[in-house]
Amino acid sequence: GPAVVFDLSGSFQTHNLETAPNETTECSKDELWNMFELMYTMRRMEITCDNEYKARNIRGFCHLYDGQEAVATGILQALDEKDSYITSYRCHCIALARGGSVKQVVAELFGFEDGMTKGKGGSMHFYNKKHNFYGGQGIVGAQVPVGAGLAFANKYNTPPGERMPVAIGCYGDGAANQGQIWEAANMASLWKLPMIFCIENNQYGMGTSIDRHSSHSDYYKMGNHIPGVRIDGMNVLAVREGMRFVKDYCASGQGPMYVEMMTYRYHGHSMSDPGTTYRNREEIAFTRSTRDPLEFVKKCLVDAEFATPDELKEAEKRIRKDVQQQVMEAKESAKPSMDSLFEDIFAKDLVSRSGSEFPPHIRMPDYAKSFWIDGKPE
Amino acid sequence: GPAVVFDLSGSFQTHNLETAPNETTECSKDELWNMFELMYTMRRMEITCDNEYKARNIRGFCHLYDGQEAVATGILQALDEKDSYITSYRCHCIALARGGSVKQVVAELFGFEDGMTKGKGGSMHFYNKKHNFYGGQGIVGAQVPVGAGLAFANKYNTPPGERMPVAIGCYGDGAANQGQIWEAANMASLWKLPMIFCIENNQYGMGTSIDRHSSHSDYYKMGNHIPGVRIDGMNVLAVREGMRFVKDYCASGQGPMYVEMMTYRYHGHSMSDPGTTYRNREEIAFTRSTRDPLEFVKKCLVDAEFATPDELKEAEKRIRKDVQQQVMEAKESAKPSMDSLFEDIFAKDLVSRSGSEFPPHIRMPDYAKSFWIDGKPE
Amino acid sequence: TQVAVREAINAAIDEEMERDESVFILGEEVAQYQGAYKVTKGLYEKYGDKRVIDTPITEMGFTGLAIGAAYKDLRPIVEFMTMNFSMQAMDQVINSAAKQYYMSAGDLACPIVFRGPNGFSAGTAAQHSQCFGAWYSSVPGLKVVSPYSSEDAKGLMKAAIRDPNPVVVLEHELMYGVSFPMSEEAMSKDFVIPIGQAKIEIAGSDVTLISFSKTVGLCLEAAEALKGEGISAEVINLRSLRPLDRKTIIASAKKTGRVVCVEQGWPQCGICSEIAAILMETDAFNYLDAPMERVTGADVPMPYAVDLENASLPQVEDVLAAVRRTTYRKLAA
Amino acid sequence: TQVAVREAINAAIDEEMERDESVFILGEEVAQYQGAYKVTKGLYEKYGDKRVIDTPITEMGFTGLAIGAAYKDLRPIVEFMTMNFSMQAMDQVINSAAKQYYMSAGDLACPIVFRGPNGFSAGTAAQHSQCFGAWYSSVPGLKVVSPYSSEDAKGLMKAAIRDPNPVVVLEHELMYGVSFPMSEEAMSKDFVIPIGQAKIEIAGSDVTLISFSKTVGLCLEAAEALKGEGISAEVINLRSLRPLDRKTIIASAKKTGRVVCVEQGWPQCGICSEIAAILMETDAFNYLDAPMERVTGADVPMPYAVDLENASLPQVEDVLAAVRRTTYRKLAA
Ligand SMILES: Cc1ncc(C[n+]2csc(CCOP(=O)(O)OP(=O)(O)O)c2C)c(N)n1
Ligand SMILES: Cc1ncc(C[n+]2csc(CCOP(=O)(O)OP(=O)(O)O)c2C)c(N)n1
Ligand SMILES: [Mg+2]
Ligand SMILES: [Mg+2]
Repeated sequence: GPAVVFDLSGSFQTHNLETAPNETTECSKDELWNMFELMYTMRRMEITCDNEYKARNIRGFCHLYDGQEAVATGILQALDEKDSYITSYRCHCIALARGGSVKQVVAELFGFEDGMTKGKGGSMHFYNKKHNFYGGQGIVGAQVPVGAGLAFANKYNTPPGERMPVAIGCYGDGAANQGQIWEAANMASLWKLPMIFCIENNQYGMGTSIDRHSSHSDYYKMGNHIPGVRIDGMNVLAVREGMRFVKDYCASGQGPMYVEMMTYRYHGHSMSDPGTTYRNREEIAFTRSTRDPLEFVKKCLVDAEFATPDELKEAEKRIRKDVQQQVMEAKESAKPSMDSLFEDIFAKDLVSRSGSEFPPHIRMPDYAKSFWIDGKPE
Repeated sequence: GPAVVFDLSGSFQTHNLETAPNETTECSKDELWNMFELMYTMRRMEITCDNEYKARNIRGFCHLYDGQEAVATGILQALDEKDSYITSYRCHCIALARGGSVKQVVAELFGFEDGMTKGKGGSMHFYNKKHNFYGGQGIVGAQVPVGAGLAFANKYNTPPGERMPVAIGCYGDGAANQGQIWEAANMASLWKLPMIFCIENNQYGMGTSIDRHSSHSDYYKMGNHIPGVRIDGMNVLAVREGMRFVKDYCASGQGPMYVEMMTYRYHGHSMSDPGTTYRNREEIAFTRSTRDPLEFVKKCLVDAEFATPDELKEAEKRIRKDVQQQVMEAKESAKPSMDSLFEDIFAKDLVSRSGSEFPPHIRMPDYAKSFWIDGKPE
Repeated sequence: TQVAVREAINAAIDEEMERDESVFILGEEVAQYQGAYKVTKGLYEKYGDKRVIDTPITEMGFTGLAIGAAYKDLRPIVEFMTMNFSMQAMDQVINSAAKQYYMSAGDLACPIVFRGPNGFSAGTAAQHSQCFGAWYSSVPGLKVVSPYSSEDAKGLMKAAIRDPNPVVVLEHELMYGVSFPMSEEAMSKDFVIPIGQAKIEIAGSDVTLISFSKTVGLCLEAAEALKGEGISAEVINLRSLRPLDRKTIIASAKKTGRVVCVEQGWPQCGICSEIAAILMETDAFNYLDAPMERVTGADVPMPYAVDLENASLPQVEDVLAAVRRTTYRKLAA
Repeated sequence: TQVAVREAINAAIDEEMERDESVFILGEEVAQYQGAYKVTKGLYEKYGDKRVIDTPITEMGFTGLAIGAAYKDLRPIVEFMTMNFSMQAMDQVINSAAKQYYMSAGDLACPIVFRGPNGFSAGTAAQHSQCFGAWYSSVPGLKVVSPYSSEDAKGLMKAAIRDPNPVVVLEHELMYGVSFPMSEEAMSKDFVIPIGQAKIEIAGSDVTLISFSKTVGLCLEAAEALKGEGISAEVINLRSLRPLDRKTIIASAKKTGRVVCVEQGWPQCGICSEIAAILMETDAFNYLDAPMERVTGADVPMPYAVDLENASLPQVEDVLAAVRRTTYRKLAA
């Protein structure tokens, strides 16, 4: 079908730039449907995680992404799989979109063998190297220099002058003042790395609002001399269009760019946080009713006559069922074997990726139960 | 005698500021003489250190400050002793000016008991709490958040609304991209700490010139939204006048400020660096002949008719002799006692400052030679 | 009275803040949110934002800042949301705090407390489960304490705050909610536990169990079980990891002749290793009837899945197995 | 041929860079200045600024950046000007590199080398003299090696670069200029020393001296002196601190019955402590004729003055004193 042109005016602010993202964007029916379906799957998956956590099937931390779906979805549409993606602990949905399935994500949270990291990682540790997804990082800020390293490798591996795959490092407003981010930005700028510093500004780092943790709250300007773009992160079309602009800039060797995504987190920070002590319920309700990224994409679909409300209801039902189905499958998965405890300490080989090298001895709490490579104590 | 007005036009650049330092400054004969004498003592002390190092009387690192004398001197004139000072390993001259003597500095470098830190610290570790001098830091960048903590304490201890003593943290152009500096700046700005972030831009971090280690080389703008001033760091009067402005801003509760001092280091980075592989001799010679801070202050003295060339020669001779004399005295000092090895691990008491608390056991390489608080092994 | 460890720590901080204007606390979420684990509950209301301070998530920066404040004789308490994040600030803790008094030959003291939950929790995986007992305890110039019970928690925290030196307090998340009886004495505002002294939780004669933090509880459980087997276990709660109470360790080893050490951290170069070395280099060696056994965390990054996690952590059976091995000869004799 | 340790490391890096395009080196002053200690001499001229990279003085940042590059199968060599500065990057080394393969269940390997001079130098005082052997060696997921001689330096460096895992190489500034004979084999481009294997520098029968890095030299000196006293010392150069070569340690302890460990680092929870624990928990214990002795750095931050510094570091006499204590009984018998 023919693409429709959508208006994006007011969706962008720029810093230190002479050009800017387009204020309109073309989108086809398929494209928009895909975005909607992905976003709705994300939403349902996260809500399911919430329930499963409350049913005590998930342990430890569990950071949900609902409210922010348009950010990852728009980014993923603008980039391709040669571009590297790294983010924080709030990573379920990116794992899903970068080669994972609901089943793999949820099975991981259940601590099962079929989990994306075989029950070893849990909520904060999803990775998919084949799909250029590098996590998943439990330490605030740490993924950003690492992301700059992904960009470094992209540059290293591209013949000079050619367009480079980019790398994006996503982090929160709370993380944004971590010094190592500045250190990475300095190197990225100095060495013209194709690196996108992407701040998902959901207004809070845990219970602290941006005005209380950041002396500079125009995050897209935090790169100082490094150019930046602020994007309406609740509008998936704006995110996609804005990120095309950003990718283009970075891929062509002009250096890194800062991006600030204006977004919102619906849930509390993690499961122990009700999320309602440091912000009031009205604020959450107001955002949900006026800026919800899913409602927005649905409205776009209807306005463009790509879908009828009934078709959308139908699709939602289908997706809900699919998510449910996959969660059921995840529950059928087995617990990881005890032997797996000894695996994956060391890699054996980068090329064949043929599994683990074992250290000669892995001490266990009870010494007698230790692992010895030749089966017996020294 | 009457003060003379000196022209400072062209000595300052500002960032994010509506006001600026005065473009003229008044200075009396006494004041200018004092600055000259301090600076010349610094110069002679550092040159002596160079010689003593070459004579193998000084070990380890030894970072000299010659070329940069106007920076510390001007700062010290603008601040008073209630203001806290912290700097990097390049700290001999500040130790001298903040309550120390040539003898104490040099004796320390000799590793003697009369040294400012009794032979425990060496070149990088001078302190003088009574005079609000806090080092001396061997780790690049680390003194800056610590400096912000000094400012924090000043604010903590001042009744709200009153003028606060300030704190200055000095660091190099090479250190300037350390992430912890940004972290400190964010907090200083958020909490309106009376903190001066002072970059002594001597153009190189070891063998790396600023364009190769910093993507942003206007260091006075590196605070982003934080105001900044660039000052001619070879002109002691400009430093003094500029720092008066900066101090006034910070002390009054408006928050921190960035300062960039344009200066130059004559010696290599430390004693193992000839300092001539990454910059050519012409550059050094040119700076010495056109921008030398001592020549400048001497010229001011003569121009203002505060001194005749002969008087200056006389004074230089006197100071040279005095430095020599103090170095001789330093050489008479004794080596620290072996018992001192066990002292100063723990403080006993903040109030009386009554010496060390001893741990029950201090293991020595030979166990039998260990320290036991009750004199015998357990 | 029964008091949870969380409340004991809270009381210690509260009392010391009340006693001394120079004490303040800073860290992520310590003020308005009352602490990620609610340890600082009520302090913000009571002392306000001058003395209870929410920081940005910048560990290296705020640690350095607190150290600077300590140089000027304020007494900061730095909360790390967990000790894992203190790794970002490691250089400041070691190089600017621990070594400072020595480097300045006694001119600059650094009266500061670094505290937070240490070691494993439940299902938080590899980056959020590290024990820093061994690392911090190896550094001269630091003091390191690690409470087990509520009395420990209160007394050691108060001692840490009053100490004119940098003190690391290694708490345990899973102990915050656990209640212990607290003596009248321990409830008082003057209750301080001297740093550097271990506590003999139970006296015994056949074997010495040594541990710190949560795993002291494991030793107590094991001791109880051993009673049934006719083995009398002495349980030592180290309380301080630096200075280590070598005297108490050695005396107990001499008395029982058999030692089992327990910790949750990785085995290599751990606290248990150090105790082995102490037993080797002192008189205690001559009294050993069997080699020391250690029970430690598995030598792997912490896995997430519950069974793997359990297998990676010392359990009572592991302690019992070690005790049985070490007492085997005697029982057989 | 006589080769200095500095040249041996340089050759190893050069050969591996030649062999594998994915190898590059970054750090402060490694390129144009040729390294603060000239270890990277000639590499910048040969490989250019794509592969020999001067970084800003931002350890946390460039360490993280190198780790990211390693995730994508490049093979970075990170030079820390000294290992002391790796403390600023500690979180990245431990949490992003060491634990990564495990956390990702084998999906993300991290083939990276962290290297630099470790431990004391001459007159560099407390902040520039720390030994990180114990800390790094305690971390599962890391490999840690520490060369003594030129052969060690070359073979271990090449092994480290080829390894698909993060490897920490602890060098020693005062060894860079020391020359050692190098065998034909060691001069070859294929010379690789397997990580995890200790080297018996001298076989002996009366006492085992165990060390790593510079203090292996001390043990060799001591062994020579002991010869004159009729004591035959076996000297073990650990080479790897993780995995530790428990087999070689245990076999030697069984053979000689007497063990003296030597390291420059602080005593508590050190490498010597770990060896004590190994001797305790294995069969070796039954063969000990005397308790293990350790000779370690003094338990103080390193002072500057030369006499104090010397007193803080193991000297030959300290090793000899420990050996004499441990062999006392035998000699007296
Ligand atoms: C170094 C470090 N410090 C503290 C934490 C605890 N922590 C986890 S997430 C978080 C808040 C982060 O907020 P933000 O960056 O805004 O991301 P968001 O959670 O909003 O996505 C904190 C303090 C951590 N994981 N790592
Ligand atoms: C964290 C850390 N990294 C590296 C070093 C080694 N080092 C000491 S000084 C220095 C250069 C600093 O340059 P700059 O900040 O410009 O100060 P300058 O020496 O010019 O005064 C370096 C790399 C260190 N001491 N600490
Ligand atoms: Mg946020
Ligand atoms: Mg410089």
